[in-house]
Amino acid sequence: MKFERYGIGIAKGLALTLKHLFRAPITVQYPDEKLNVSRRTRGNELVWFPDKCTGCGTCTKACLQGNIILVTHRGEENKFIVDKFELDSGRCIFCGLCVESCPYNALAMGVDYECAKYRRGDAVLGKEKLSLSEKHKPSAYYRPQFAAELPEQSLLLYNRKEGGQKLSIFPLSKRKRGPHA
Amino acid sequence: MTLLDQFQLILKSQNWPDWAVYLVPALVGIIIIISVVLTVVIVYIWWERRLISRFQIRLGPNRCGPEGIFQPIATAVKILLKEDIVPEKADKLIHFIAPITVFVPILLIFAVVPFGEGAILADLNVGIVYVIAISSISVIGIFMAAWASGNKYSFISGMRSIAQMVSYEIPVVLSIVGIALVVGSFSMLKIVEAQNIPFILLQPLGFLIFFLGSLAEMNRSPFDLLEADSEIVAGYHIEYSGMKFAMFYLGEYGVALAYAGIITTLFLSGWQGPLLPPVIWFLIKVMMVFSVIVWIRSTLPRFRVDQLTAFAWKFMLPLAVINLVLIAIEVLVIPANLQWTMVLINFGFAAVLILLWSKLFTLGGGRVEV
Amino acid sequence: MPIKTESFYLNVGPQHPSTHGVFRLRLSLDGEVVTDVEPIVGYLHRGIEKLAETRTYTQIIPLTDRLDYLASMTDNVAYCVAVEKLAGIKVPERAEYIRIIFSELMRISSHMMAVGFYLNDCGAFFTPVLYMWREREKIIDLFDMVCGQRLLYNYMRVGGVSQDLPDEFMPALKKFVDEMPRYIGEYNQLIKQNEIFLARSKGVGILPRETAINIGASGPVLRASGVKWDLRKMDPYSLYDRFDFDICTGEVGDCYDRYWVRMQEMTQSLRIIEQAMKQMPDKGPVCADVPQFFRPPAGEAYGYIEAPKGNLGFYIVSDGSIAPYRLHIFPPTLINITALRDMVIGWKVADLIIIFGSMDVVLGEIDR
Amino acid sequence: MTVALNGEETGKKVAEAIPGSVVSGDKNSLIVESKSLLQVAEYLKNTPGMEFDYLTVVTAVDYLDYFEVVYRLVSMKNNQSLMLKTRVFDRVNPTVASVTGLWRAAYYQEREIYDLLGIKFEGHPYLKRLLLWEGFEGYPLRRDYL
Repeated sequence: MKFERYGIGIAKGLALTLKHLFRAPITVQYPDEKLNVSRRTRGNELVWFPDKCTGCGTCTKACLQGNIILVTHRGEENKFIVDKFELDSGRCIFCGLCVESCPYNALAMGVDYECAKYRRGDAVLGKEKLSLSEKHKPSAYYRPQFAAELPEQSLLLYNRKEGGQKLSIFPLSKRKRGPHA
Repeated sequence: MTLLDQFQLILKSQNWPDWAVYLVPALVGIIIIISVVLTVVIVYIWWERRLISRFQIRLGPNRCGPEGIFQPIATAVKILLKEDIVPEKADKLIHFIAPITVFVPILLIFAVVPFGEGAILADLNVGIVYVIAISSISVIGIFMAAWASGNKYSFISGMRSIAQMVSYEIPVVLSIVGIALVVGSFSMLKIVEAQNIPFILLQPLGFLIFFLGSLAEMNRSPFDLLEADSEIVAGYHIEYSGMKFAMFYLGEYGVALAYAGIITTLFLSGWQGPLLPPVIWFLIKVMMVFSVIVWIRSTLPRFRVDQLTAFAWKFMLPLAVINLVLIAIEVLVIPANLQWTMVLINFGFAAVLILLWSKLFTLGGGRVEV
Repeated sequence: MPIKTESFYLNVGPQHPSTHGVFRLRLSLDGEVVTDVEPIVGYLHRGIEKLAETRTYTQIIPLTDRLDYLASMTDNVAYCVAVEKLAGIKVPERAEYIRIIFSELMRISSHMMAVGFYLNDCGAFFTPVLYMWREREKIIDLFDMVCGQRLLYNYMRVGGVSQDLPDEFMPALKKFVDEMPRYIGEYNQLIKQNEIFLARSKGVGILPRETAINIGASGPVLRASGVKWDLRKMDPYSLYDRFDFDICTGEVGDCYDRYWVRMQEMTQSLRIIEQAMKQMPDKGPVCADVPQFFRPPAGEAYGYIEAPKGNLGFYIVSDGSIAPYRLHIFPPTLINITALRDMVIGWKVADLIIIFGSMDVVLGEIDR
Repeated sequence: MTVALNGEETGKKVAEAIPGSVVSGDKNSLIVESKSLLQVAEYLKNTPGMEFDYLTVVTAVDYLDYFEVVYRLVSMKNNQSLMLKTRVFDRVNPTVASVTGLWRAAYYQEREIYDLLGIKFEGHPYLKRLLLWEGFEGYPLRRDYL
């Protein structure tokens, strides 16, 4: 090692860190501030549309975990009627292959990402929990028809101003109480 | 006349017995200093975490209390509640003594740090020598901890600590002698009083050497080889938990505070300053020095152990010696009222010497044939 | 009495801050000088090759995500290239451009992680990592926008990609490409000329050219040793022959060269992305017509691409059924660490850490 | 563009130099006798016009009747590649010569094959299990492993 440049390299680095001292932090204080996830997010808990589902079972074959349980019986006009549609979200890897494989648009990924459960049994989702509801919305992953309903994704690239929460310039004193408090 | 002496005089005039006249003011002083030091250390920990996070465009802890000021207290409570684990293969006694050996000398340093005019516990006439002597003891503590843990990483850290401390004591002492030459005394109070011009201007090279040396002494980046978490995980305190770990943790920041105080005293004209009370000036300067240390930590990578020692012996030691000779000549030749010429000469010499040495010296080491 | 000395054995890992995963190095030390080293891998072995034998060709794609989890997109591409070679599928042009853009974004992101953690190993306390994570976050936002997840993308399909780009993607990508050179300049300002960093990395852990070729090293590790070998130029798969970019090489093959090759490759990747954005057709199919449970003809194929960490290949043997008969993954980083012993002997423990860091190892890929 | 050499033509050249070594060659690959593998490898590495100095993938496939060990050789100088294969018919104690001496790239890959398929590589400097632990029973990547 030689200080051939008389420590100019070190000084340059110090200047850069000093410059960053006056830049706004990029931290997002998660439970208090929430960013909008991507419209195509592969969130937890599939959304299942019972009226569209014909019980063909393509999704069960597409699942690489063998995770979707589908039980049907023949109803009138020789159509399948779904008795049981069950999925263990604790074993699901959220790859989205079942959604892609569904030929009748009867499945969609969910947008939610706060689905921690206290018991493993609660992670097994049945027909009711998978159906569309107020809280349980489909994402636009492979289902572009749902894209318009979802908020725009907040990107760090645009300083997260659009769609997401604004970053204040001096966030030292920023303490908002989130819904968890 | 320090505050302690005045207190003693007051007690004497109240006809207290002799032993009480000496004991009571000393105890009061010690208690005040320890509580001040521990409070400032807690502020330090908070300040470092907040500041380094801003250097790294994050927020840092801001949940506990306003701006996260109680975060170090929460950390301390957490650490104190933890189980005290002693490894089976450890040397139990030394493992127990080591944190104390590290922590106590650091507190002892504050006996001679002048917080304000007369606000000093013991105005020793060899004050700065006392600092050097006492602060070396904690190296033994570190080595004891490293050795007694029976861990291989901490063993490496212990070896590194000895090499590092031995190397950096010498340039540090030599740069202090330069100050003693100008002041004519080792007393901390006299050194502060002598600084009409802060010695950072009068002896820029001495300041540089002392600052880098003290970075090494307090194991701060880029000389934080003892704790190099990417290499030897946590170094000497890898096998410590609970209260004992807290001692190391406080010691680490305590020594940073102590050296920031000494740098302030020696080079930044101590408590002197306009308008504000002396203690406030002192704390402001200490905080500034500490902020620079944090700034350096946030930027620089770490030396390797052979480069570290080579830097001390090949770069800092020769410069320190030349600096000393230079100061000695200047003290002889230049009359005391022409100190500003000395500033100019010293800045010129510092620049020339650094440029010259940057060209001359190489850090040796590298691959060893095995 | 003569002083008796003996070597000092040290286990670095499996739990160690700088082993980048669960990886163990058995060192013997003389003082602090490394005299012998034996890497021990397998702590993250998940048997992906065996699992793949019971999955359909589409179902294997999520498994390949879990190989090099810092560059999942290129893992997907490598696998799909291999299957397409096996089945003789022609990928639509737009899909090829999307693949190239995503591979290059992935390369930037992966190199940022590599360089950032390398600097962290050097002892720069997380600052470079966090600065680089800021830009990586932007890339990941883009990935998230397109394929819905941030780490395990599962975006490539046999014959193309799973979905077309959303409308807001191209402006965002444009903004990223415009901004990025400034940030790369900042990284260089932060550390490139830093004397301590140069002292730590220049001349340390030299991998000579001949050894690099002989051990079969690939990627930045090979190029840093001065070998002009980049599969994107030497054996252009996909549409890489349409782009103008340079192969970045080092001179001596030390840690600094490996760092600097990665930094330069980030710039070159940006060049490729810029060109791809111009050349890309606006409309068109993004996936060839491949049935979900398709059966490639019996036979074998070896598909390989230039992944961020090197030459990543998939050797697939098909027996005509819906699942591959045998799938072998050729992991570049496992091959690269063959040279670890040559590089670290005689250096100190601190150097071992940075030499290992400069190899950019991801254990998900080594252990599979 | 890396030219994949035709196994048939290369096979003829190899058979000329080392008689009795080539089993067959087709468009994609060249299959050689396992006992003369090392000779062929040496020939391919050192002969002008071939100069395969860069070994990439080494793997093995269990075809139940036999094991096929696959080497992909690349020549950086001539920018050409060759798939070299050899077959081992012994299921109990399959043995192939190790090419680690020629290309160290095979070091970990041969250990991995030994680990997962149980093919022994004679002359390998350190043939131990790589991914699985010592004492693991069976070889998981064999098709008859359950």
